[in-house]
Amino acid sequence: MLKVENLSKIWKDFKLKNVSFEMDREYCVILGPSGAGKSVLIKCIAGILKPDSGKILLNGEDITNLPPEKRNVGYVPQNYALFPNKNVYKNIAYGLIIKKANRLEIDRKVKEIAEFLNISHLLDRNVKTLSGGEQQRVALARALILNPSILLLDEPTSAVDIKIKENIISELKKIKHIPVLHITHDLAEARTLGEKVGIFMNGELIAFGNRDILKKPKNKKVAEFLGFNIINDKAIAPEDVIIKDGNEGEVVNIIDYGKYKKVFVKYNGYIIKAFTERDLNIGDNVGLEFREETKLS
Amino acid sequence: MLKVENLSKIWKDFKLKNVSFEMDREYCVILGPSGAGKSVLIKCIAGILKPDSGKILLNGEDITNLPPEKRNVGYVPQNYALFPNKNVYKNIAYGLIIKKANRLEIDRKVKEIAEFLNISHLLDRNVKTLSGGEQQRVALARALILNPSILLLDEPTSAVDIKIKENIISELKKIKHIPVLHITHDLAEARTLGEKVGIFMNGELIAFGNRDILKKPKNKKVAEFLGFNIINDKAIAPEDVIIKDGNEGEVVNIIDYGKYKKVFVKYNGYIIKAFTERDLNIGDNVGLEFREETKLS
Amino acid sequence: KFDAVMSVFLVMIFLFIFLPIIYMLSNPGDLSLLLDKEVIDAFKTTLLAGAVATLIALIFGIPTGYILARYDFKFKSFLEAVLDLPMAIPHSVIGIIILSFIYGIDIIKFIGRYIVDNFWGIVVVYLFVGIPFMINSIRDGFLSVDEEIEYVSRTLGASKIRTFFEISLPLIKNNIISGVILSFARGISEVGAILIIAYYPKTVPVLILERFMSFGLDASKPISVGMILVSIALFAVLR
Amino acid sequence: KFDAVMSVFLVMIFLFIFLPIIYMLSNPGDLSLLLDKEVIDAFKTTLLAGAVATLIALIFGIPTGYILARYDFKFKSFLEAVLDLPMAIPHSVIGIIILSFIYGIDIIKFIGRYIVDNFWGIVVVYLFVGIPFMINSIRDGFLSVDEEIEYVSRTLGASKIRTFFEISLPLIKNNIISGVILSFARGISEVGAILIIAYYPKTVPVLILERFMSFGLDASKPISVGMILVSIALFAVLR
Repeated sequence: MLKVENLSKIWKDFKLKNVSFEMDREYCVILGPSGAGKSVLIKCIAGILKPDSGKILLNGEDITNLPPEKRNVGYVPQNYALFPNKNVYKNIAYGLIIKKANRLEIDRKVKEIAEFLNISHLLDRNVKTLSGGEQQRVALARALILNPSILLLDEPTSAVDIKIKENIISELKKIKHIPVLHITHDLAEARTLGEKVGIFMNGELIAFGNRDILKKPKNKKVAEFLGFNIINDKAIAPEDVIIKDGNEGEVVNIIDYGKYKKVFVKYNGYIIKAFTERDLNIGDNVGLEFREETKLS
Repeated sequence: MLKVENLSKIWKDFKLKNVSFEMDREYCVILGPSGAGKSVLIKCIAGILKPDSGKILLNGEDITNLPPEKRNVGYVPQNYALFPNKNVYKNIAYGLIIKKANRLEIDRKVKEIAEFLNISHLLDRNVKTLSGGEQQRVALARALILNPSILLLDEPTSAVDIKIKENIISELKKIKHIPVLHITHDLAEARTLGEKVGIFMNGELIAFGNRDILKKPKNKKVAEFLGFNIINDKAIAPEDVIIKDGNEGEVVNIIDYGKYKKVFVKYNGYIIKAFTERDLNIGDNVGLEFREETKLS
Repeated sequence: KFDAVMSVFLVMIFLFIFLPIIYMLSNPGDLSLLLDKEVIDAFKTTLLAGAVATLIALIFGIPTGYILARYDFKFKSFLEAVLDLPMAIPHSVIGIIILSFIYGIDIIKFIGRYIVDNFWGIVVVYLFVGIPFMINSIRDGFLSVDEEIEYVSRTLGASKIRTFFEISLPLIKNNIISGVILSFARGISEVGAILIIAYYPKTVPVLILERFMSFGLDASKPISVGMILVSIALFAVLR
Repeated sequence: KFDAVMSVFLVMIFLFIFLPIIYMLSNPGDLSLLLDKEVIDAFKTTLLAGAVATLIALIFGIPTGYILARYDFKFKSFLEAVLDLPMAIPHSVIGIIILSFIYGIDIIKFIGRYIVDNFWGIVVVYLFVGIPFMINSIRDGFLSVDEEIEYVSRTLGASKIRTFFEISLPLIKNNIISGVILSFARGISEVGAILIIAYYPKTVPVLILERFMSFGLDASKPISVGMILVSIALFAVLR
């Protein structure tokens, strides 16, 4: 169980303002735009940065002032940060070697975790020759081998392309026995993985709860970040806009994503985003229907 | 009209092998994976690289051996390459200043093109303070102001996030009076913008024609790159797989993209990708129906 | 704790450098010695020779740096190694090398007259020891200029030369300035090679040495302080 | 065409450096002079003093470079500027500075006995002129080590010290080697400051100067060639 209480920190250009939340043995995704300072939160929990104020409790113990090596957290930074002078095996084994585990145990555990993450064939490789997805798995294995009290993932898919991303997401889903705190700017990741979800903007955690908060934004800023259409004080998800015949709206732009098209419709002075499988052209007139609306506070 | 005949070039780790195609006053998108050497093609057409063999004709004239400054092509590189020591106005005006146009004409044309691309408010700005999307427009304006015989775009949206990408695509759609050769690794861009489409892999242009080639891949490699499911020698687009009740398939992974879910279904020993709006969980049994199949040669 | 121990080393080495310099600056001795005609002449000679050598280094350094940054060719790394050699060769050896060469090759022997114990000898030495700094600084500058910028300029109608003067050169202004300062400072520091090639006209470092040998420490202190101030001023501009 | 003109400058400056050096190496004079006892002693003195000074520079350079790379603090840029100063100050002035300091401060005056015309004086000068190269090279090394790597090591249970020795230090091996070579090479090149502080025991550059002054060019050539070979060998390792 991780409990963060009123955490504040200013670091470089980033800041955390009074962040509080609590999570159990679950998969928690904190979603926020790039450059919002989400990494500062993770670095505080890992013990890399010392918070200016506030408290961090892990499994009931106050770890706010412990150095990183005494916290037992697994940390996977955005660039993976594999040790470039060690091979894959030595990277994964590093934590156990530091803990002076015996050689047989190290060998057994490395092989076990490598199997779990499908990287058994990579163990002798130089880490510089690995692809992005492979590096990601090695970094994950290196963190998981110590059975950390929590796994901290900093934008784990930001450096890989879409196919590998889907792969990594499927690996991450397999981690069931350890609580995970995962920060990302990718909405699909939050929807797919998050059992708990937080929304982080400008240093503040402006929403936190179960996955539903992605469907029901509380205020305009959250709604905008989540890509909702905003009409007066109502937010409408693009997937809740239905394109039908009519002529209240005019199509001003279309992006063809294959399965469906994303259309931008001029409607009452707003530009409304919607998805459709219809074959439309720019300039066409269409009707709009809103299936669900959320009132913004 | 641009005609490329048997163009070959080896440069650094990249190569072009015997590339031939022909385009008119139209928007042509060449699609290929990152690192396939697509930029080499554009650089040869711009005159930055000298081809090892082959010919390039622009409006009937053989330009293969002309230096870039005599070709009248507009070139927008991937990183935009704005002149960092000049402001936005001077960047856009550069080509006309080099051509010693008179000052009034320069001023008129800069303002005209700035208006066309919605950057009139940026003219006095230092280019280092611009956002990615703004830089992109300035680079476009700088290339368009000379009324080039062809506009060459090298991955114009690779450095910006999804919202700005949609914006840039809508700007690009406005360019009607000049033929455009646009290279990208993004399928949506090709579908959205391409009047002609080419597919480029491992230095070869393996398909070229109208937009339909994206729907009907000719061979396995193209089909794989386009994200088709391949069963024996048939290719099925994920959007042509319909998920229904049944139990021939088992869901092994789900990515939630909001409007729809991308599901990976284990089916006859294959992993089939499909889209669905159903609420599925990993482990569920489903049936599959294939709406359309393309036979691979 | 670990950091504290590390910092102790830092402080010690800082003091090792800082204390002697600050002591010197605060005990400059009789500064009126700086108004001595011989001293003024030495400063004039040193700064003028430095300026001339730096100008020549600049004229050669810009094209050399450009070629090294933009082209790959056979023996390029050998060529770069040779261009760096003056930094590696001991100072007095440089004097011997230059002198041996001039007196060794019959058809250029006549040059000796303009080099040995001559203003131009100082310039040659300053150029020899300073040129690597100029070339490296300018080459690094051109390397940092994105080639795509030059390509775009060319597609917009500017020839290669035009692009060079209009785009590339203005972009490396700071590297040119640091190249100028580094090669100038390296030049006027030199004494080993100067003692061999051109004891006369005396440069400041030579004069300092001479005064020290003939009249002791106190006679050389004020001149040293003058020279330190020149160096620090140059150095301050560089940063 | 433009490139051809540029290349001419490159070739000229290359020849300006290359021809004298290659001429010297191919006309070394009477190499048996290198077996002279005084010459051998000078080489021993130079290389030993260089090695000792470099070792000291290494011991101080590693913690200093680490702190400079990893921490920001008040006056950091002033401190960095001071640490670079020995590179900017003319060679003979450095001798005057060190000597003035030792003789100026009463409580350390006794050190003079171990410095002036003494092996340790050579070491002090070599250290003074060489330390900036060591510090900069090591600092750049630590700067190039991704801090995330150190963070990960710590979350995996390694303390700060352990991480330093286990991860960071091995990663900057190449920077340490280049720091060692650069500061060693800078040290043994020095002659201006050495003439002032420790004419005896004679280092090779001093001996070259002395032989040149007393017996002329031919007497100093073979020793110069020996010294060039040492420099080039060091330099070749560096690249």
